[in-house]
Amino acid sequence: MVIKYLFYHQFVGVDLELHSEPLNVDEITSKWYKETNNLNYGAFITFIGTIREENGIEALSFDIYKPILKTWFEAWQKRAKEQGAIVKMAHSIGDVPINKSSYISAVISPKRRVALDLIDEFVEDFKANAPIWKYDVIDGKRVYAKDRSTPMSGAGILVKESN
Amino acid sequence: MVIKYLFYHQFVGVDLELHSEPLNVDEITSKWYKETNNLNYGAFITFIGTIREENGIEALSFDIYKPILKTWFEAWQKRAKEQGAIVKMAHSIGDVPINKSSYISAVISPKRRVALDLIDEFVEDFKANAPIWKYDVIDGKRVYAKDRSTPMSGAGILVKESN
Amino acid sequence: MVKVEFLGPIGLDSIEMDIKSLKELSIYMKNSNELKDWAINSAVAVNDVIVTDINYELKDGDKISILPPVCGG
Amino acid sequence: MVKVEFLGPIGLDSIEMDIKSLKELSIYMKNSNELKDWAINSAVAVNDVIVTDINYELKDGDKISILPPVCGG
Repeated sequence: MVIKYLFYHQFVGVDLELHSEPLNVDEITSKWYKETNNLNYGAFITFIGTIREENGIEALSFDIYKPILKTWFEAWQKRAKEQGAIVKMAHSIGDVPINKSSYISAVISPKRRVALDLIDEFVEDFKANAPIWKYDVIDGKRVYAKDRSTPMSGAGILVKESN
Repeated sequence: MVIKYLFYHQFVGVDLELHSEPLNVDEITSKWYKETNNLNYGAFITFIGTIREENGIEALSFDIYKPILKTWFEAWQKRAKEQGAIVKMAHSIGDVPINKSSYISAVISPKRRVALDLIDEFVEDFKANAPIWKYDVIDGKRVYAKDRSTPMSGAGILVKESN
Repeated sequence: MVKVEFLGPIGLDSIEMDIKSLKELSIYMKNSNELKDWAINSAVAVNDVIVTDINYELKDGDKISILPPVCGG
Repeated sequence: MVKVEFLGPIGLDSIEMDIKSLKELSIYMKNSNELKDWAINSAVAVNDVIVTDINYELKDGDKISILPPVCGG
């Protein structure tokens, strides 16, 4: 299955946006800060992921399955809300060259402790369970980053013995 | 002791800057991201502290003792460096009104785990040990935020029985 | 009939299958040279909800998604 | 002679004292109505380095800083 990505910024849900190009870090973080600036939150944390030069790659490339990303993100919105916090996320689809950003997440909360705990849990769960697949781009070819990928929660169901 | 603050941005050390006004969040975070963008770090985390409306205050105000802030920060630089990471910090001196930012810190590291751990430890140690004093500004008057303040590590030495 | 989508790096087109349970899908994938390795480490969603019970019964028109190991960011 | 600075909210001017140890400073502060409460919860630096030994001996020209409870951010 070959997927062709058009140039777009798509809001999959409130506070979840996908971009068909590398992320504009200044623009996105500035927008998020402004959006929440008058809501009386004291702590605003952003995590920005940038493509590193490693193993001779020229870029990384990403596939995303949007329906389940949306469900996953909405569960996080609910969890954040229960603690009085907001989560936000942006991710690129397709190729992102070295030194460009592919991923930004943010947690905004009234006080620092909730924000510090949530950013850690949010980013780690993102790595483990967001339905996003990463490929090394070497000599223009996409190679699935199998060794760095993690089976999602619930993986292996198809080879389990049934009860 | 009345301290008059002139308008300035002062670099107390590399990656530690003090401002005589509220922090310009976009400008500072954008500058930090650019400064480190080509150094092949994968994770960039910022913590932004914003003044909340609380207890009828119109602003918070800060005193800083620079020599010990510098020493404290340099110890953190060393600790971060041992883990291949960089720390950065900006803080305001004097009054910062509601909804403006007084404090930004950042951790930049090759991979996410170090950055997530360090931002937590760095911010918590900042709250506990950075020589900064906070005042509520109510009706133009500065009132020491005694109840929210924490004795520094080593506090109480003057009332300890000697061995 | 249900539709089965193979996401991300699996790189196969969707197929339509006449199956009533995930067990039948499991048997199909374990017997396919192209799919048996993916069966081991993939999660499964039915109508975009992750399913963890192999005895889950399928209904006509269900969309099944096979989700191989992930790595966002 | 040493110089003693009272930082932040203590709000007192620096003083010069003829003392040889932090113990003597401790006695002075505990006997001052304005300073006795600060003695309980303040940290102490000599020449901008936090000191945790009350037996620390002072030298002529040392700068002592009294650091009350902090709250940055």
